[in-house]
Amino acid sequence: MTHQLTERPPVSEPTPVETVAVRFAGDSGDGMQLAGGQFTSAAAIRGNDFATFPDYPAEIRAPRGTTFGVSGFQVHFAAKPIHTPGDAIDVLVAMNPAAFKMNVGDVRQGGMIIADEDEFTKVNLKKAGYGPEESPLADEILGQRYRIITVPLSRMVREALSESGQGVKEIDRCRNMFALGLVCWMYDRPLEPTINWLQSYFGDKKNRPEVADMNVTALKTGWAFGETTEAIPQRYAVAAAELPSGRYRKISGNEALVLGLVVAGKKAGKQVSYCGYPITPASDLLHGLANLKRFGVQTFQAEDEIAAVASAIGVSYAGGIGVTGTSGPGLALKGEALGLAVMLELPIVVVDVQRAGPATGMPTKTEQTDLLQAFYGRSGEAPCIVLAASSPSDCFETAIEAVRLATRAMCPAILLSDASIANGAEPWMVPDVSAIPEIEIIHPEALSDSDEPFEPYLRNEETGARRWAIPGTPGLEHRVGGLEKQDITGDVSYDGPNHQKMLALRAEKIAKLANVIPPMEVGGDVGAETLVLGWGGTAGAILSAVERMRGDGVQLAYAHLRHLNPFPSNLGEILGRYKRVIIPEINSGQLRMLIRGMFLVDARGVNVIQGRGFHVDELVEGIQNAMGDKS
Amino acid sequence: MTHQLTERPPVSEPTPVETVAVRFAGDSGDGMQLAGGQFTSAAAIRGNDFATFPDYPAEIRAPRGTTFGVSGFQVHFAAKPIHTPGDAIDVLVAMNPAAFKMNVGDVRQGGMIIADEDEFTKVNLKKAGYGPEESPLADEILGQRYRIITVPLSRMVREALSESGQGVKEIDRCRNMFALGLVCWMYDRPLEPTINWLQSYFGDKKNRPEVADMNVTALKTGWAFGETTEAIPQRYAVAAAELPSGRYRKISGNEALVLGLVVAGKKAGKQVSYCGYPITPASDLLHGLANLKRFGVQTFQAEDEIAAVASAIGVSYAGGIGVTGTSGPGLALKGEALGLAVMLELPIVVVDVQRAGPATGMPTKTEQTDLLQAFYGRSGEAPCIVLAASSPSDCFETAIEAVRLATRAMCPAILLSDASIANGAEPWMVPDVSAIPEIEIIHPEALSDSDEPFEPYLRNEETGARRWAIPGTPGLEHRVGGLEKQDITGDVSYDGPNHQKMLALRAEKIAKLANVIPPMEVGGDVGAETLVLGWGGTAGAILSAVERMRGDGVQLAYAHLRHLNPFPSNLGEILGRYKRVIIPEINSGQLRMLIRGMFLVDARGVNVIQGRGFHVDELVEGIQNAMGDKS
Amino acid sequence: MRAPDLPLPTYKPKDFTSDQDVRWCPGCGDYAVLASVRKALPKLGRRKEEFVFVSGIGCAARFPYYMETYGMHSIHGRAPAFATGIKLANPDLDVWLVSGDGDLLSIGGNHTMHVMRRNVGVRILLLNNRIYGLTKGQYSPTSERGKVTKSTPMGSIDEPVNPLALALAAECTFVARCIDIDAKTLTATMERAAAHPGCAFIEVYQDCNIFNHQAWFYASQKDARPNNTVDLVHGEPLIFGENRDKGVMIVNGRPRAVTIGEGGVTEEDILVFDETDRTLAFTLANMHCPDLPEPLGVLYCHPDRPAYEEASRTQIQDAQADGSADLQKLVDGPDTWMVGS
Amino acid sequence: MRAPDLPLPTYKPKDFTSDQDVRWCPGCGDYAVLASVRKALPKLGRRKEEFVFVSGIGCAARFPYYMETYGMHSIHGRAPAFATGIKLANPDLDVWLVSGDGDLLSIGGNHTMHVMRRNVGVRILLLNNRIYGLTKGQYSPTSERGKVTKSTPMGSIDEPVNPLALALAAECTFVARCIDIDAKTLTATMERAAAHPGCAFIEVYQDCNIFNHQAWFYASQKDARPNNTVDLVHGEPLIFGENRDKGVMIVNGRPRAVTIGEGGVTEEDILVFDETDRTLAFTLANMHCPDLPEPLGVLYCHPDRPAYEEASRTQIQDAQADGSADLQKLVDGPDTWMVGS
Ligand SMILES: Cc1ncc(C[n+]2csc(CCOP(=O)(O)OP(=O)(O)O)c2C)c(N)n1
Ligand SMILES: Cc1ncc(C[n+]2csc(CCOP(=O)(O)OP(=O)(O)O)c2C)c(N)n1
Ligand code: SF4
Ligand code: SF4
Ligand SMILES: [Mg+2]
Ligand SMILES: [Mg+2]
Repeated sequence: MTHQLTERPPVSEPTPVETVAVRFAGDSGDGMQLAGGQFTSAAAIRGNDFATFPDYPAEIRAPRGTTFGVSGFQVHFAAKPIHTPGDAIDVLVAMNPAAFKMNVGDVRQGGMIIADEDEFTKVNLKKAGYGPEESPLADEILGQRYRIITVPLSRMVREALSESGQGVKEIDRCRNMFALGLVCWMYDRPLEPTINWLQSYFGDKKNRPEVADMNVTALKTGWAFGETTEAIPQRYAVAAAELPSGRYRKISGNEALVLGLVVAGKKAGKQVSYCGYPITPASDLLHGLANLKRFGVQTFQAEDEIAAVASAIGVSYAGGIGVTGTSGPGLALKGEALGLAVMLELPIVVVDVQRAGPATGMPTKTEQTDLLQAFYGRSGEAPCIVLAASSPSDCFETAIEAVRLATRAMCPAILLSDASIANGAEPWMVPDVSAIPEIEIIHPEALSDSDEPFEPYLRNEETGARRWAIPGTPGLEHRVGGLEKQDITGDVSYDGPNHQKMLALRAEKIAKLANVIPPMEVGGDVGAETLVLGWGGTAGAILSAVERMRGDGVQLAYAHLRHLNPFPSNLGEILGRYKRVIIPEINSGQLRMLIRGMFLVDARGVNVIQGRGFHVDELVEGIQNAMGDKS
Repeated sequence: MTHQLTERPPVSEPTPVETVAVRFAGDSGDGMQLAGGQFTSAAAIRGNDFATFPDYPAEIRAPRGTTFGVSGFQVHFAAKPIHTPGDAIDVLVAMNPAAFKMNVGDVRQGGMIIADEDEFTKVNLKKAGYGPEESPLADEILGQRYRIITVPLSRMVREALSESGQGVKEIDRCRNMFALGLVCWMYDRPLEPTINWLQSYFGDKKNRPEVADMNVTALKTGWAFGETTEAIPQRYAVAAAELPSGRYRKISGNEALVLGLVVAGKKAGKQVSYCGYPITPASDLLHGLANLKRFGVQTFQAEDEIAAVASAIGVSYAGGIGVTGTSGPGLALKGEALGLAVMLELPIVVVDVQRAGPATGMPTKTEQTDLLQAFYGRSGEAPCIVLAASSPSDCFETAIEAVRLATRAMCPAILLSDASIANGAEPWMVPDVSAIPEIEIIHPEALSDSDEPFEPYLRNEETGARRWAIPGTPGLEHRVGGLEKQDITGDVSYDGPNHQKMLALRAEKIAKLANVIPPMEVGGDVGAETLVLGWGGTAGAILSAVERMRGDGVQLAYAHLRHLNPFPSNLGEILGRYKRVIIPEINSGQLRMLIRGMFLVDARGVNVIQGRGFHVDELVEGIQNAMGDKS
Repeated sequence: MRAPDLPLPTYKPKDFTSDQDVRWCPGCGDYAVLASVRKALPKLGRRKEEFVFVSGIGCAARFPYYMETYGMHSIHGRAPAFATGIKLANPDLDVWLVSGDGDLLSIGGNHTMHVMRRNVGVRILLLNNRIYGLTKGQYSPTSERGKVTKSTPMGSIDEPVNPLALALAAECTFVARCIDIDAKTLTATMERAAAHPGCAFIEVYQDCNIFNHQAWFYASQKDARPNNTVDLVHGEPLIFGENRDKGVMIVNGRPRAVTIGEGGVTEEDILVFDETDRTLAFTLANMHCPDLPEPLGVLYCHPDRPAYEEASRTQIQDAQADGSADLQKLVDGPDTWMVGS
Repeated sequence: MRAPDLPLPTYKPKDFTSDQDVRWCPGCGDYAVLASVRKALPKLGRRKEEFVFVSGIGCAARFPYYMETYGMHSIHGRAPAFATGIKLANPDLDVWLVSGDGDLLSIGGNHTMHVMRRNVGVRILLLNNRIYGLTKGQYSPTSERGKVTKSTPMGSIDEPVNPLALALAAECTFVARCIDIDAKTLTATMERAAAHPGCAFIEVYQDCNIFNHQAWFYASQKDARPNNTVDLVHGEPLIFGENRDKGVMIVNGRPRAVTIGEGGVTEEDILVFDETDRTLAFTLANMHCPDLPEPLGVLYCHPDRPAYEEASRTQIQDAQADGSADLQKLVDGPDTWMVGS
């Protein structure tokens, strides 16, 4: 099975294809995230639409060669708009047996697997749980099912870098660049962006130009191998996608959240203080914002999630924009303090980047299982604004929206993201920042001693929000606290009817936001009897599935919710129009429960809870089944 | 308005009445809870049915005479079965102007108010917020509406005890006993139980026989005043109620929980370890159990609620019965650890004595607003068993049931009580402890080294529960943790399909409990079109309201849920039988949300959230309205 | 937010008295502390609106309601975190944290420790009554071993925590102890705390009249105090006693109470107090009656460490110094490409 | 539960090795600690099934999976509370708690403090790598001031917490420090910890190969260790240095590093270590390189305070002693009355 390196004439022009999913898979230390990220950039620059799916283990750097240490990065890129990282993989790059084993099942029949044959040693096979003589590269059945291309990858990299003067360890670190070079050749992607990045990162930033050079050599060697090998007879071209015209960048969900929060602060004319405690997959919010102090952003790594939310509330009490971010278990810890924020009627933003639970669960995997926690995870009746971002780039606007709504209603806003949109990336048409509307905030002004006593719980009639008086303002001295408040004065009150009134006022001001959020839009077929309704990070998969089914002649309408509390004002009316409502979720039916309970609609679910986004295939099947169920 | 003490012939035989509600109200330091409690015992001994409602401020002992320092104790007693502490009061004892002011609104038109006229001084009137010349005792309108009896209570107590040799402060502490004596006279209740109690408590326990004597004197003086005064021309008699025959005691909800937990431990053959952190109104569980070490019960006051639940989980891991108790804000703190208990599949019991929220809210007042928190207040999907007690005495059985179900399913059970049943009392027919069924628990037995490796997540087919292997058992060494578990082996697993399977298994074993819990019983009219469905501490009020309405000819069926997760297996079928389902709750519709969402039944709510139980009147009105709504 | 141009009024205690009725039990030590605080604030050279009182939950934690300043009665145990947020958002506010021993040392122990080690410029008054007052009398982390309370009918089996020792270990830069009814020391200590740039911690021995009455009488009452406590004065020897004839010496590294003039002990042998010595402060913090007098006053002061909120502000200012932050550029990111047109 | 009649097998480290693949990074200091623990357990005179390993969350907290004993990998920061519950339910188990600096000192600081002051008989190994490993490199409460990490790109502005000082302030009765790769001291210290009746705390300097490599090299490496650390031996003077010519003296109450033979310093001047002296332990805990050598070994040991779980058990036994507890009577309560019949 070893591969002979021989000269050959350049292969013919690349064959055009519409969409491709490539997955780089190797050890955690093999630099697969880097290779995937660079390949994405190369796709982006050629004008493809794309979506990515990094999938890495919870372990930092598990012992080499083990299956639990495998790290993967999938890039779906296309000559047309796409919305998911792709179901089945067209090309798998497997840097070792463990990577092969853990990923081969996701390769489409007839798909290509590029394997580093040098790594398929007895030792490594054993580590991956194969028998010593059981190399999958020699497996006939697999060989029929897939196009397995074995490449002496490690050897070629070592040879290419034999004169670098570096040790084997350093040299082997460049294997990912060889793989990237080869795949770039296959899909006719330019190397320049990667070369530039290598030089600026290793050369300039890390001051290790020799490492940059080694990587560039490996990259080019990979490309050259493609040119010369006959094992890969074919190149492919993926033309630019027809995206709306404009200036684009690549963005992940966590990056977009960071940018959205910074912009929201500027638009509100306020300092954003992000008070967080590290937790996968939300830690990058803290990291990202900590690097943006030059925009006046403050970050505070608290001792735990409770201190994080409490200090965010303190920030908002003092007149700043308090933001905290976490993942599910951290949100559970914040429940009590969130109840206080509801009572104090202060605006804070709580980002929950959902991950697979319960408990520690599968911390690097995605899930949509915190919706009901966001609604109900507090004592007493403590409604919060709830929003969910639908894609990596959508996190930007959703973050701004969260700040806008929280400050408008003087109420905590919980923004739900999830692991797949947090780490996944897509192209994003960069907005003109100056065109984003300001967030208007009016604080009550100083009073002199002779004025009437200040009434902190007097409300704005339109919004229902109380006044946000900031410490330091003369004459507005007042006390807030978690005991029930007397309407208007904010004094402590144990009066029963007042309590019921305050509960209603706190709920109403959230309900009133429905007047200022956009009505829900419905896409798809006008006369359809079935509505597919989604929320959060499944938007792309749902859209893809619905489009595919419509392409097959099924009449379907679809809609997606960014606003969950309050719902858009027309939701009930829209639901009433359809004979069937189908709600796909990566949980066992949380939005479904809410929709059924509030609107008495017999909504059906499609629920796959496997730590990953929906595959379009399974979603199509699920929607089909759910449609059948009903009739 | 002062009252002349003159001799007069003994009044005629007491007039029989069916039900009476008496409320003792005074300063926090006035001993109203004691007077009320003793009066309850006196009613109990005469065979009345009764229900009590203590209502005290969050402050420990607010400055005398202030409205926020008023403490009240209401006793509803009757010659027939009753189920609530009563709506309107027949007799109010007001020890000072503040008590008068805060309670007069609850007295029924024509009801009696006994006021200590000596306390209606200018100073005290002002403290209570009356004008100096504005004594309500002289208010004509009030005088027409109520029968106001002014009594020189303080003066008479001081006179009666002038030779006790004690100071005024000590003497004034006996005012409550005078009031109690007078009310006992009015309702022909025996003094002996109180005298015995005073002698054993002050005399024996506190070793202050002189205090006991003073109190006895005050008590008798109160009685004698009744005999001699003409202001109260009438005595009343409340005959014994026709309760099922048996031996009865008075019991409050918190007392019953304590007893239930102790008995459950004995029935399971295990040590109960109660790990708690003080919080109103749950602290008495800790106090009560701490006093029962002689029954092998262990108590642990943890540093906070998180440590409390975590140590309870540790207890259960080590083979004990871990129990923790708290109120709403504490439950919020326990969410994360509860998620772990779900993942570890260990049985713990979490008692939540609900209070009015959100946040600190109104901590001594009641509410049913933690139901959805109990269902959803955790990250990921982490279902727990949820039960609710329906009355003070029902707490006993519900506690045993919680231990039984938790150990059967190897799953945390959340037991919801509330402030009104926790502190309220009623008569309880004492069970024969030996007749209570055992709680069967089987632990896997020791293995030798040669045996197969132990599989901690192998399940019992019938229950779906995993095996409870206890540290210390040879050969069963195993590790548990919060990362998703591999089915059967319990190893860490990041496998998607396994995750979905485990989520289902954890939910299913709770669902399976429906096979061993009693089906829901429906009372009321067989052909009724309307079902009134309740849960938790509102049972008595709902029953009273439904009975009153049925007495008025309205056809109604009613049912009450002890089991909320899982619901009784016949709930769906029952709901389907009725045209209307009405759910009264002291929240804005939490059970209603679940019922609507799960069964698509257009349930209507009756929702009064004012920090107290339903008044039967308002419930009747609410049910009537809800019935109208629908038709 | 701060308006330094506004003149500073001459305040009286009543200017700091809110319109809320005080709801503590008659005889509670909290009243005395409240009076002292109202007396101290006018001396601090700050405008009323610059003060924020923050608390957790408990009897002591009702404090903010009674102060005519900004205030937040938060949740149980988390007040240090709320206070940190307030300071981060506006370092110019003068933030006081008042709460109980249960609040700050039981559920809130961790936040207390972290606000100290970060040196957030918050002044903390820990009203230590060695009991849970508001929940009606359970033992607290400072309750003595063997204490019989509602939750420990057979006596507590925990070793009490020593708030001063803990503060010192947590790197607190200002550590002091006062007594509720000693207005003079308390006011003076508060003035020093207010001038301290970082985290200032004052433990106050507070009498809970209802559930733990007289717990501190050995230290607070006129007759007992001189023999059972020692007043700390920087640079002065640790002399105490009704007749000021007793002192504390270090013998074999451990403190010992001695009588001057007995056994050859002279005033020169007495330990001289140095408020900059953290180890010494730890030693003193661990002196307990009846063996040794309990120290009162400022145990430790280290004013040179920058306050957390200032360090945070400085980093932001430094980062902004070159004024190069361009929001559109940030949103654009390092690489963009054009589609269409 | 315990079966003391079962014979004690002769164990080897591999008997304590579970079938789970170890998932730490190559080169992680946790491996060395794991090896030492597996080596120490066979010496403790306990049957395998009596051991329970409990942890929180973090790299270090994976520890229980690798031990062929009972084990619980719990949630972040709460391991001391889980361990307390286990000990309360069954005091005869030998409970070991292994977790990281973030886990036990950041989110879990309060539980750590309370398990110590209660003196619960748990043996705690704090694997201190001065960083958050599992979440990929944020600063931890033990990170040094100015440390640049993912969450502190301009350097940390927190004062690090000193785990030993904190343990001492929290009334911990056994306080020690070891180094990951020094198997000898670690094993010996574990043996002493295992024999200690109350709470035993061992800080372990642990190298995080990926995010904070070499943080402890000044103390752990052959060439550096002799000059930068001092090994504590009860009753022996604090002598250190490659040539064992250096020592620690107390001058004006504060420790100072001196060279024997220089400036008239003789061996007699050197401080003699006394492991029962808590104040001395605090002084030593606060010695930091480069000014002073950092102490290794047992800093403080006070074996006389009863363990919490034993005190709890004793109270229950005492309460049960007269055997008078009648369940039916309890349920009946003080007063009953008959209705009907
Ligand atoms: C989360 C939560 N747990 C428990 C409580 C109940 N609680 C209120 S105050 C308090 C302790 C009060 O003691 P301390 O802090 O010493 O204050 P004191 O009343 O003695 O002044 C407790 C346990 C609560 N309010 N919130
Ligand atoms: C409630 C919660 N918050 C945050 C996290 C994320 N988290 C996991 S481990 C960890 C810190 C790890 O640091 P440390 O305890 O020092 O252990 P190390 O990895 O360095 O061994 C954090 C923040 C979590 N799992 N749970
Ligand atoms: S209970 Fe104690 S601390 Fe609370 S107000 Fe009363 S006297 Fe003060
Ligand atoms: S990240 Fe650091 S602490 Fe964690 S396993 Fe790797 S080397 Fe060890
Ligand atoms: Mg207290
Ligand atoms: Mg660490």
